[in-house]
Amino acid sequence: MTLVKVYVTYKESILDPQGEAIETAIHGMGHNDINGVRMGKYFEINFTDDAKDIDTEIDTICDKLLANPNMETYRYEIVNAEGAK
Amino acid sequence: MTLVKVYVTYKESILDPQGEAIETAIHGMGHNDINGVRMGKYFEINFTDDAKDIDTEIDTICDKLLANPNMETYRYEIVNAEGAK
Amino acid sequence: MRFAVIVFPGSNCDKDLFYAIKDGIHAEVEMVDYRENSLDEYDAVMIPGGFSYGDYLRSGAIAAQAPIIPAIKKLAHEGKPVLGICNGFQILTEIGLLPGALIRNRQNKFICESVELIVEDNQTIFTSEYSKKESINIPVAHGEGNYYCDDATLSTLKANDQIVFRYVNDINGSVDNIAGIINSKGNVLGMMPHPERALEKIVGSDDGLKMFQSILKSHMNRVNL
Amino acid sequence: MTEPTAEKILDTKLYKSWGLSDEEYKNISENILGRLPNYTEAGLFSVMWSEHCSYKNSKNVLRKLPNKSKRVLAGPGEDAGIIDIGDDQAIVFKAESHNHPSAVEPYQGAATGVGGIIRDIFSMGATPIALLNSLKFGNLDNTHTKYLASEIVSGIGGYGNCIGIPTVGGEISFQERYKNNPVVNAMCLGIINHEDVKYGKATGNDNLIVYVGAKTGRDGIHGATFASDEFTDENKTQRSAVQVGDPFMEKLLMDACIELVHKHSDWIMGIQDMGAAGLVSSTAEMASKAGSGLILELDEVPQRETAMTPYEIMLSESQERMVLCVKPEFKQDIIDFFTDKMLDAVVIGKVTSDGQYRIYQHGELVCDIPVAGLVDDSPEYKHVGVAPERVMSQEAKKQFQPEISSLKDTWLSILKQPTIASKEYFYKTYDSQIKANTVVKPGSDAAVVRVRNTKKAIAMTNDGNSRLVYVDPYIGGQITVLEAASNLIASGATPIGITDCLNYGNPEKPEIFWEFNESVEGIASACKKLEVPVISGNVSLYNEFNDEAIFPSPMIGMVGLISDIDNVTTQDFKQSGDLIYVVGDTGNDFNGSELQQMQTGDVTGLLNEINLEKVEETQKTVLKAIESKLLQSAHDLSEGGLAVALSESAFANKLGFDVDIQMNSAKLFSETPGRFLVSVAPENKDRFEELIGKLGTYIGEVSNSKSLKIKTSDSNAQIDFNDALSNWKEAIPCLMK
Ligand SMILES: Nc1ncnc2c1ncn2[C@@H]1O[C@H](COP(=O)(O)OP(=O)(O)O)[C@@H](O)[C@H]1O
Ligand SMILES: [Mg+2]
Repeated sequence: MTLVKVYVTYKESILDPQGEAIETAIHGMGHNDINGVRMGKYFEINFTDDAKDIDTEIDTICDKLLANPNMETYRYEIVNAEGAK
Repeated sequence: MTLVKVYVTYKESILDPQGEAIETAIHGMGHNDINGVRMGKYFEINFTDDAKDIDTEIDTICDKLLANPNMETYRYEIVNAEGAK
Repeated sequence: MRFAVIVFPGSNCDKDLFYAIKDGIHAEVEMVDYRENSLDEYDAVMIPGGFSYGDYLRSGAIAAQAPIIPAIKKLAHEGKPVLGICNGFQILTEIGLLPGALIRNRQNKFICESVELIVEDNQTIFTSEYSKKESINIPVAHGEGNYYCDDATLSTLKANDQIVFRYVNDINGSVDNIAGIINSKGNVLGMMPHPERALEKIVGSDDGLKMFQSILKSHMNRVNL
Repeated sequence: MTEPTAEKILDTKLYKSWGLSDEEYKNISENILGRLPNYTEAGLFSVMWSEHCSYKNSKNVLRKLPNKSKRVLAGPGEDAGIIDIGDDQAIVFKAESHNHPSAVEPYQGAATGVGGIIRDIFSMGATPIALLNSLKFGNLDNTHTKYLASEIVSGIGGYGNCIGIPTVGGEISFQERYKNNPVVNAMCLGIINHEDVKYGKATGNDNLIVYVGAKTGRDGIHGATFASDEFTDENKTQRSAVQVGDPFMEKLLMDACIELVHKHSDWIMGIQDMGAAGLVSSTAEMASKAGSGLILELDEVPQRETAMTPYEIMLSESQERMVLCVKPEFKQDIIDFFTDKMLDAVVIGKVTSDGQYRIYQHGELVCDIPVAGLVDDSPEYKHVGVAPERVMSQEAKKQFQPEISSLKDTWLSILKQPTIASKEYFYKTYDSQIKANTVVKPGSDAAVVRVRNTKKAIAMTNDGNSRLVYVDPYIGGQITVLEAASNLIASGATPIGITDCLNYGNPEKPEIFWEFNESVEGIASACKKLEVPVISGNVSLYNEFNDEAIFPSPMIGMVGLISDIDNVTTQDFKQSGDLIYVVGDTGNDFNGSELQQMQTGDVTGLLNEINLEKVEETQKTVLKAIESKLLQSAHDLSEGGLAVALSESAFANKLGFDVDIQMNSAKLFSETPGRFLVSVAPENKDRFEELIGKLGTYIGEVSNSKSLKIKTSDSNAQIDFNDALSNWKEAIPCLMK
């Protein structure tokens, strides 16, 4: 088993209303030393042991499904099974 | 400026409908070597330079706002401004 | 004229669209399952609103992988009318038949209300029954309806008259108040507002009817040529 | 972890922490089983005998509610009640509370509340066509309440919008007592042809028990007992009873079940949703209704987690699951049918004839108890109520006498009280128009949804005025029913049925029980007078935080029939020059009113007795005027009285008014029940006045002057339309910032 962690975030030019709402809420809680909150998505994907070329596969999955290249970018880390714990 | 990256995920026992739907879609795309997808949230939070005790602050923010301890867990990394790029 | 209304798991405006065609313009219409792979028997394809796959991940993203998608693309390339409403619009952008993307509303909330639209272009097969710059009332109901595209795309859309509907007021942060756009060939239209919910005065407005009449009429004109 | 033995459960009194009393436990061991229950069995009893499942503290009170009429096809006891609407069609509706889950995880708590009530409707075979909700929050002056309000509303919208059922109405109010224990009630209404009605029964020896839908996880274990427990600071965050809703799955499940009932009714004997207390409650109730027994094989139950114990599997409250009772010859057909819809369907057991409830896991018999003991022999408690000091004192008999130093200021302030102010900020986030049948959207007295291909329409409202119930439970209860009926009447409908959610504190406290009992009696008396049966409902007790109870909060979900859709009327003034009348007499009714709350920060004092006869006559006459097409608009008068009703009627079409009421200024805010504000086109004046007779009083005209003008016997005020509108419309968005 191999664990892959994928992070998808909006491109910088894209408005992130959730991030903004959260920032307002944080300020509302009295934390005024915060300046900028962005919200993205985080995935943990498990590959079985017969997976061969995880890099290529994960790129395809991200390009086609997990991220929309019009507005998002992604990055990922491959963690092996031990590292996952 | 200090960048903090926060990852919020459902506890293992909590149903993750999005993760399940995504997994089904990935299988539908022909990637059968995947077994288990979980989806979480990812935040990038910027602290200004006058932030003092970032650890305590981020814990409060996570406990009270970003994660619901009844169903979610979180972890975070503190990255300094240079590292953020 | 035969219409196909595509049903994805989680589509929920499919029946409304079906009634709009059947009772609104009395045309032939069938519901077509997302697992089909041919649309050759149809003259037009309608992609309904709703929450295909629960809107999980990103609205329209999972539907974009469905078996029916290549058939929709084929029909679009043949120049037949393809209309995507709300989630249908989101799917059309996800599969690249229309440029740009629909992101979360500026106010970070789902909105449902009747809004005023301007018909910017009545020279399309979807809008020929409207007059130019006609103001119409059509309901919206979406959480991710904020149309986004980069500046270059926007210039192209403007230059080619591809912006078909604009909101009179900024309701969700859309670039240039865009409510609906068409492809450069003029046969694929995506819009966030729901014309299929505006067919009778009793439910608030019948301003959506002309849209379906336009599609039917344009088709008849083509067939009669 | 190994499970404690039966003896250990007895010795350590573990059952107590699950909510079973010593006596109940003794009854189970000695009378029902004749031996000690094992861990699984004790768990099943504790959840089935919780208040949430057994109504042990409330049955006795609920019997007071009338539940029959010529139209009632099914009453309390089923997943939802059914009422005939003619042409072989019927409506099915019910309401459900999700107060405790919403306090813990507001988004998911509210969302799963909506999901649960929808399942109750389609499990009868009906197609859900409308959702409503009733919400009560603390005051919007702190971040916690704002967080709860915003998440709860998002959860309700998130689920309803996704599954594609319009949320057409509801109510929201604010009061300090709900700060840590919000009230979240959801109602769903569906439509069905008589022939398609299905009941939750497991009949016929050897018929199969089929499980359909989401996999079972450890979600919400003991959710039902949890709902029957109070909150304190300590246990607030420790609960792990959080269920996550999956509206996408439920949409698939709903469409499949409805199609199954329509097309393959002969395959199935019964169908039921898994709600509170999941698998045990649904299957045991199905068996009990049919007088059968059951065998369940837990290894067959689809599981999301590993190493689940029988106790966990049986009590799990994982969402989006259904149980069917299927004839064996259709086993494969059923499985194929659901597989095609992307749903798992598996046979998990069968019906037996010996009345025993047997569960096997890994080949071992882990539970063997009589169905009747589990379901029907649950205890019933008769509590004694004691009236609290606040209603007994001499002081309570006095009527609050407001002083209005500036009519204009009072009027403007009352419009921005959160309970009065526009709730659009919230309901705009609900898709109210999907299915293209919504004729009257949120914002008028009742919501109206047409029945496609007929002239009929259904009107619905959710009403509760807990302030009035708090100051005077009996009369407050009556008013709740009358107000709901008035809302329907004002929209042109004849009330035909009620569902309720009865939300109170801990019934074991005599004063709370008294509130509960008195208010239900008040509700019952009004239902009888109006001849509207209560066909379904829900009780939520133990709504307390740190020992302080919420206000007694009965919610009435009333449904009306409009036989001709052309009769649909809204509260909005239509045209300048129309004549405005108040129908019904205005008294000095200020106790428990919005004005009292606003001026004194509290509500006190008993309510004046109600002449039900008179209210009924008023309602009937207004309905007659609507059906005779004499009214342009009709609005019932409730919180905030005439001043508020007049303003609300003016807003939607941007009209003004000019009225002269021959009463003092205070009476503009009096909340005398059973009154209406109507407008009449000048050409109908004579006919209307003849019909209405002494019940109606002419007060002025609709104008297009963009100004709201009132003259009273002791003052007069004029406010700019836009000032009034912005006070009313911006109040909540402003507080939510
Ligand atoms: N939670 C809600 N969901 C949907 N609609 C709501 C909600 N709360 C209030 N509304 C709508 O706002 C309008 C006014 O509500 P309310 O003040 O309770 O009316 P009334 O006093 O006439 O019963 C109604 O149309 C109602 O349906
Ligand atoms: Mg009303």
